[in-house]
Amino acid sequence: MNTLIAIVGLGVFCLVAEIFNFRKAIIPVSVIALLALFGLTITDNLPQVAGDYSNMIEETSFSKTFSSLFILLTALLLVLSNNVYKNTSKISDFISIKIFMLSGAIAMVSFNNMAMFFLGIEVLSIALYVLAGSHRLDIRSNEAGMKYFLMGSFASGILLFGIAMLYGATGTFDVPTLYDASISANTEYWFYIGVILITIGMLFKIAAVPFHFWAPDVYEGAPLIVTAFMSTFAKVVAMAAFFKLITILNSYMAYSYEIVILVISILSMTIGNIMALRQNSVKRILAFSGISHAGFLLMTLLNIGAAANNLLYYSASYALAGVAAFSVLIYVCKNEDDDKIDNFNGLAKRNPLMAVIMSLALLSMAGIPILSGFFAKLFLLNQVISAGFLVLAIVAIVNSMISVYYYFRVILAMYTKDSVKQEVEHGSEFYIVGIVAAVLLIVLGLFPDTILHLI
Amino acid sequence: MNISIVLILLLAGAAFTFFAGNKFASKIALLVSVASFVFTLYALNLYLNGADLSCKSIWIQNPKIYFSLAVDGLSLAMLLLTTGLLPLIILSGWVTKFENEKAIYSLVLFMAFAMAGTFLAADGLLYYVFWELALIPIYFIALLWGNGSLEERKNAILKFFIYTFGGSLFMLVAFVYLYQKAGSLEIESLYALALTETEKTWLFLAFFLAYAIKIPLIPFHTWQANTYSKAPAIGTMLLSGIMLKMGLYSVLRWQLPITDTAAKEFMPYILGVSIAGVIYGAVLTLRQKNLKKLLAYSSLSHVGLIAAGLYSLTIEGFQGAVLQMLSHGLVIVGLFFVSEIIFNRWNTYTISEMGGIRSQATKFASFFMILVLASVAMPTTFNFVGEFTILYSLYNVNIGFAIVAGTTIILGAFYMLRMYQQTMLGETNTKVFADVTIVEGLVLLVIVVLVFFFGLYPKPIIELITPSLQNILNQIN
Amino acid sequence: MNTTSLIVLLFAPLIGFLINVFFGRKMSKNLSGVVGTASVLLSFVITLLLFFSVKQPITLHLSEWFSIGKLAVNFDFVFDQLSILWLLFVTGIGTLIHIYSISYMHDDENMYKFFAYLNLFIFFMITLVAGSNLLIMFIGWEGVGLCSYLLIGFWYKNQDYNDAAKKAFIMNRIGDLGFLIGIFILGFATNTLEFSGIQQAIDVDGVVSTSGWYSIAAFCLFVGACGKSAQLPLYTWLPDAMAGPTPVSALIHAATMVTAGIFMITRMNFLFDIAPIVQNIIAVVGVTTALVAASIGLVQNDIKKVLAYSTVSQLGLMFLALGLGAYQVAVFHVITHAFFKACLFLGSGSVIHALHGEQDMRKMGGLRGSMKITYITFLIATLAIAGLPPFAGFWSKDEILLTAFHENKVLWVLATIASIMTAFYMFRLLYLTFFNEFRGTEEQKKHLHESPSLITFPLIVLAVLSALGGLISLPFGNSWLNHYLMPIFAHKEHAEHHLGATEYGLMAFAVLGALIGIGIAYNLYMKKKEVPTSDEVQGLHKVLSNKYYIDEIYMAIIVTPIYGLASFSKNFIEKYISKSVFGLGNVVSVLSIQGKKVQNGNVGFYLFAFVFSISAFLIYLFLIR
Amino acid sequence: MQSILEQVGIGNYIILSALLFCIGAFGILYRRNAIIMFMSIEIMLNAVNLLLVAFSTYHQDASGQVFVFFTMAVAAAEVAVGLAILVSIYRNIGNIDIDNLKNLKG
Amino acid sequence: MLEIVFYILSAITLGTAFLTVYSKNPIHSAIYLVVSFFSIAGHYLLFNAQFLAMVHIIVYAGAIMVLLLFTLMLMNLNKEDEVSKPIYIKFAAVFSAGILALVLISALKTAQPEMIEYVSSNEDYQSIKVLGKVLLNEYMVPFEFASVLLLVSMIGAVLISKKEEKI
Repeated sequence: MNTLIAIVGLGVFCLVAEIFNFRKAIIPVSVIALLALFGLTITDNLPQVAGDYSNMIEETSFSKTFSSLFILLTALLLVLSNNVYKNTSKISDFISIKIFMLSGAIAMVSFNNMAMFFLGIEVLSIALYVLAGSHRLDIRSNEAGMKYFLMGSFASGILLFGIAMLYGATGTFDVPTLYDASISANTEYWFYIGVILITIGMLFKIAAVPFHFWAPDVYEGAPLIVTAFMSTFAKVVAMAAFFKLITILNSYMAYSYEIVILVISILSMTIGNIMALRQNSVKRILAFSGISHAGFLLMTLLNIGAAANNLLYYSASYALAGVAAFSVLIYVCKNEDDDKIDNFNGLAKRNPLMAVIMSLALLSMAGIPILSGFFAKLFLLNQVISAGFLVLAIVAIVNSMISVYYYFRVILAMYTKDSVKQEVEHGSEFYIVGIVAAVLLIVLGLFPDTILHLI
Repeated sequence: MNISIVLILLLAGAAFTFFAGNKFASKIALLVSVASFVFTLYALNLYLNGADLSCKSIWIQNPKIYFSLAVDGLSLAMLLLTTGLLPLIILSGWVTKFENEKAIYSLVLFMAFAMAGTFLAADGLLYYVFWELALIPIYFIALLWGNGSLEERKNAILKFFIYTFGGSLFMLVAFVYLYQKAGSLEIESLYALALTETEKTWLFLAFFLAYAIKIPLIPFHTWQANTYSKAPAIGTMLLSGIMLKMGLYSVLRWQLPITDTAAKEFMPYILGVSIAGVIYGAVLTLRQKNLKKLLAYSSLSHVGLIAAGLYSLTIEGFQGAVLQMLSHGLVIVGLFFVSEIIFNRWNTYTISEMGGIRSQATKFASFFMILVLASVAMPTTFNFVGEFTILYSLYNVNIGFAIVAGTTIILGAFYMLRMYQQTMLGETNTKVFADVTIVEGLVLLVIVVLVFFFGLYPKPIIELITPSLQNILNQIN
Repeated sequence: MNTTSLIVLLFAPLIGFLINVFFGRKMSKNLSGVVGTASVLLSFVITLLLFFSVKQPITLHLSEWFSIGKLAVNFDFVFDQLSILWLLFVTGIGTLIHIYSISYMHDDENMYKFFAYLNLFIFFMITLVAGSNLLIMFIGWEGVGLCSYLLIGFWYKNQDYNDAAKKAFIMNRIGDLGFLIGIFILGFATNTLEFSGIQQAIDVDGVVSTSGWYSIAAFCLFVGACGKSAQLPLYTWLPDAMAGPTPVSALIHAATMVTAGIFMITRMNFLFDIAPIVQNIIAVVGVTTALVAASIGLVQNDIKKVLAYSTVSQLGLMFLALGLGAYQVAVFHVITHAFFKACLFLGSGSVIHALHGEQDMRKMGGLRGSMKITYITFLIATLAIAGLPPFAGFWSKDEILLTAFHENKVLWVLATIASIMTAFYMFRLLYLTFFNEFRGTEEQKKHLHESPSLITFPLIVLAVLSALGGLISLPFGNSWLNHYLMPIFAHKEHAEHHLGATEYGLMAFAVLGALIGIGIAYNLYMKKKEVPTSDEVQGLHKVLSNKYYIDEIYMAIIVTPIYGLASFSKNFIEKYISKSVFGLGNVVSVLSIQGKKVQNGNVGFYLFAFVFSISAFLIYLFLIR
Repeated sequence: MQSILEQVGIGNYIILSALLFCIGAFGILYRRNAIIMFMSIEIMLNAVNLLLVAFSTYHQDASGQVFVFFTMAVAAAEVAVGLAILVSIYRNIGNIDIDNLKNLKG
Repeated sequence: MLEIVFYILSAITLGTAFLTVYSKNPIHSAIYLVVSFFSIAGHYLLFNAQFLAMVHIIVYAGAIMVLLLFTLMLMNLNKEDEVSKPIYIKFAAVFSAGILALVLISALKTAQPEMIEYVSSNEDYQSIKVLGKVLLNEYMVPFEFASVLLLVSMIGAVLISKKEEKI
């Protein structure tokens, strides 16, 4: 609750800052505030605000840990934004909208009432629609915003319908009551329909096959920094919220539901990976890779009782790898018209450090030890096999194998192609974010225990 | 003292080499490798005096994973191979002028670190991590400093990477499954695990896939020749000299003891495959135009024999296989270095462009000849002891295997001598071929001396490895 | 004898080898020759001392080698009668040939290498002979093969020579595989590789329980012997091996190395004795080889090739003796053969030397005048090989024929035919080379000269030995050789042949046969002065000229198929495997490209997919389930 | 006062709103005019609102109706943002036909 | 009596909704949609939720529809210029929406609980007073959070529409 308040306050600060012409200070202050908040949240030292809001917001270790992760990601991405928005007059709008988005995200993992969840997801979504379409003169950005908006609203409608059905079955939006209803034998069947519809809505948000079509197009059309938000932050948030929803609504899931999740997981991994193989746009590659990672993340639902930590670990490693990758991608494509792989040609010669960061990020996503991506997959496999889904594990590793191909395409471009471009200095933000993310990837890999027992 | 010092040394050495800059990289790398070798010898000394060098601490709480390194004769022997070959390999790199030396030497050291870790790890996951970790540096070494057209190289090496990576993932699944059963991946608990026959069969196959690709056994070998020929000599040496042995070692350490009954059940088939590989590799060499490819296929043939020794499930087979691993490591490194020396002089690996070298470079020709002879297992060379033992073990299994596998001594002699004849003999070549330099000569000399020394006196090695091999065999039975 | 001297005996040639290898280039040619010769001479001297002092076998334990499973192998050597006898003529003839080589190889720039290799060869030969277990013997066995390879290909600039060297090595290796398998069988059955140990094991249980395996082992060892001693079907390398310098042919490919097979079988006589089937095989292979090689020898024109085929043929006779269980007879023939064949080769070397490398007999002739010593020594050796009394060859060959006559008449007939042929082609060689007028160029004629004394000295020594060598085992009464070798064959009683009318008749018949052969040769090449041509030969002659097309047959049924297999593997199997493994990757890749069409950018389509999926979910979860 | 549910029954309302929802979905699928698609989305949201109110009455619980307020807020917010995007598209390409938005694909 | 009203209202709701979707002229669509909204407000009144009905009219008919209409006018879309779609697309739309409806309704049908008799407790749960209390006590946080939502959409709309000015 306090985290939420603090973040909304920060958002408002950003808006106000413009009025007082503190534009330059917006990002540094926000980042510092977010980092402070991160520390306070994760160590549980946030001063208490009077009043009892526990019926709307719950503060569990799950919500705290994930909130911290989101705050950290936002902070990193905001540092990246600094360079992007340096010369625009709308900086306060952009930053505040991102911070509000963060507040939506936090609402999504710490809700104790479906209303809060719904508002949270809408804040997140609407902010993303706006951001996706924020290059108002670029038709591709408009198109991305429009596509995302149309499909997202549709999905919201379905989600909402599902919430209504839950309400119909139980007469309440209160999470504990819903949980009681979900494990009670004589809950009305509407409840189950509601769960399915909510599931579909959330599958859309995490871009799982077959609800994934929007993702590549929107990722490609959106401005790079927004794509970074969508592919790292938003995906992780959606997945965490989905996970929380399922723990509340369907923790003893029926066999048929498990099958559905299983099939979607397999489809997402496979189709995501296969589609990524032949893409030329790095954003699209990352989009499809994100789809396949959504498939991996979905595996956590199959052994939901023991998976929260694995989910956290996977989310963190995936998101950090994404942040690292995007820091390099933005760096590389800053002055380019597109984001083709060709832009990476010869990066290793032009800027070895950036190339190494990108390589680490991609290797982590591919699941190569000792980077955290490997352990993330390992823990998932462990969990999936212990739940008895050996087939899924095998599909997962076959997919890991395929994924190596396209991740390495980028690496190959960096290391083997000759560059035609001159190196231009773009500022230190990229280095900071890239190095921090890459180091975190390695540290998390070397010491998985650091975050593996937070929940 | 525990054995992790060697690992730390290598890792720190890699970092240090990288930050030392291009000017000093090669020297520092050599220094580090020699130091690690000395440490290994020291560790060996301690081990022989009964010291416990293993090291174990918890790494991940849940799932329960230990950072656990164990030392026995077998792993020490493999560690010796790694750290012993490393200075030679690095020294051989001195001959070539690399672009960005700090990077390649630190990658080499890093790879040695990972390989040494593979040989020492006593926890399944730790082992797997090292196993995979070794892939990354060799990928970059081969990619960035390799030879041949970039397009082809890229594809060949990527195939290699995906192929071996994919194979090992099945091993990962096997490990995860084992973890579910045992609650720990420590090697003792895995050994102690009671599994059903079916489980063992599947686990065996999963391990086999990983190892068969890495070793490689036919028909999983298609990555090998291309990768060897595309990688720079230093990478090829690492690959063929040490990395192949990772697969073979793992068969012994992990696969056979854990999946004992399945191993027995599959033994004849796998022996068949391995021995078929012996002949297939040998036959293929006859049509190779590229010296490195030829050596790659000869390596295929040899490791087939080693694998056959391992899967014979006899103590003789194990002993022979380990001996042959060591000797093959030495000799193949030497042979690849020879090919590199020719390449440095004449910028070609094509056999038909060679010939007539012997009259120009006597010392070089002699070293080459000795390596060729060692490779065809002349008695008094190290390889003979290994090959003899393996064939003997195969005879213990079935005389047919021994005879068919034994054709390697005929075919091996055929292709190696043919290769020697085509590359070295004949009318003096019109191109000038300078004899070996001091560095080159030193590397070759060390190899040759070792080959003869252990050929005549393999006893210390046999005594070092036999107890641990006997343990493994007891575990299997 | 003390251990030190034994070690010196063993390692003197190795030291010589090392000196020549490391310092040879800096030493003068003569010095390296002297070093090489001295080291062998040293061994010879010690062997002589041994010969006169040793009554009981001495064993020498150097160190342990390795132990595998239950099998322990050590560097152990045994000096008993058999090995000392062999050492004696190996080092003895070796010394002579070293001396000979100092002069013969004097013009070669790599003379130090030559002596290094020769020394190495002697070292390995000593190892082979003196080793006290099969594996040490195998070291020597492979080692001499290696030296043979190095020396055949000594003039490595000529790729044909290299081919010949390679062929020798490979064919030996085929035999070696047999040898190895034999070692495995024996090692597995008896848990030891020591000769004495194997013998004990066989004495204990051999005949009864595992004799089947012992027979197989014996056969495998025999295969090894075939490779080394150039028996059918593995003999074709030996004629080609004449590419090496002539002293090499004399030393390795006539006197010593090729007799290693006989040595080995003699060494393992206790094993062969319990494998009568194998013995029969040996006898048949031996006599067949003798016949085939002799018949080919009839029409060869290269002086060294004739000698090579004659060697093969003589080796065949020795194997015949072995097969008949008459080991000491075989040994006897080995020794006499070593004398006269070495003499012949060295003599031919002298001729070739004089003619500056000319080896074709059709371009020789009439050398009798200008090369007196060579001619006389050559003549003596020829008489010896042709089997005329009282020269050494007569006695040894006659004993073989005698044994054959007693055991099996068919073998005897065939062996006799072979020896008649021998007499013929040897005299053909003699006449073509030394008689009639010179057929070479004027240039050569001008430079005809007798060889220097370093060359003639060994010739004379060997000629004397060829003449008198028979003395060591005359058939009258107790022969010295049989007596000397008694401990080796101690376990079985040896039946001395009583010389009766039959035996004398046989001797006479043998002499007669030899004379017939000589007579035909005299008629053809002395009286009619025919000079053979190879251009328009017909029928059998053509088959013989082409050596029964055996090389071609081997090429067609072994080498070509292997190359074919290689091409097939490379062009088909490899590609196929590659394709099938990576084809999967291509399928995925195609799927990826096709998949892009689904991602068509049309929101409407995406929404359709969305709605369809929802419907599918609901259908599955609520209606079908 | 007598409640409507006593006479009509909750089932009818559920079906009514389901149908309304499907009409909205149909509209989204059927039309390519972005504004009509927006309207369709509004129809869908209204269907849910209706459902919520029906359930609220069914359970005699106020929270359902409170939720409707939030839904309305969301609808308003979505329309505002959607229209903003639509306007900028219109400025760029001069029409609002969704089928013209096919730059991003593959 | 109420039942009849319900059916009439339902028919109007569904019919106008359908016409909204179906009519070619966007202006007509908008008008139909307004009618539909009003009929939904009628449903709310049937539920005795007067406040909600009022809010509904104000927000939807008053705000949202005006916004939409305004945009329509702005873009001059008041004519039937939508390109005619291929028949298969129309068919697919009908088909999939039909399937969805069918499935959804049959799912809801199977989910129908046994008709428990609805008993009105006569408790006041939907008067302005109660709603206000619930909204501002229990649902205070979401209520405040909704302001964030609206703020976001406001900033967003401005962000997208506002011209970039370099600073």
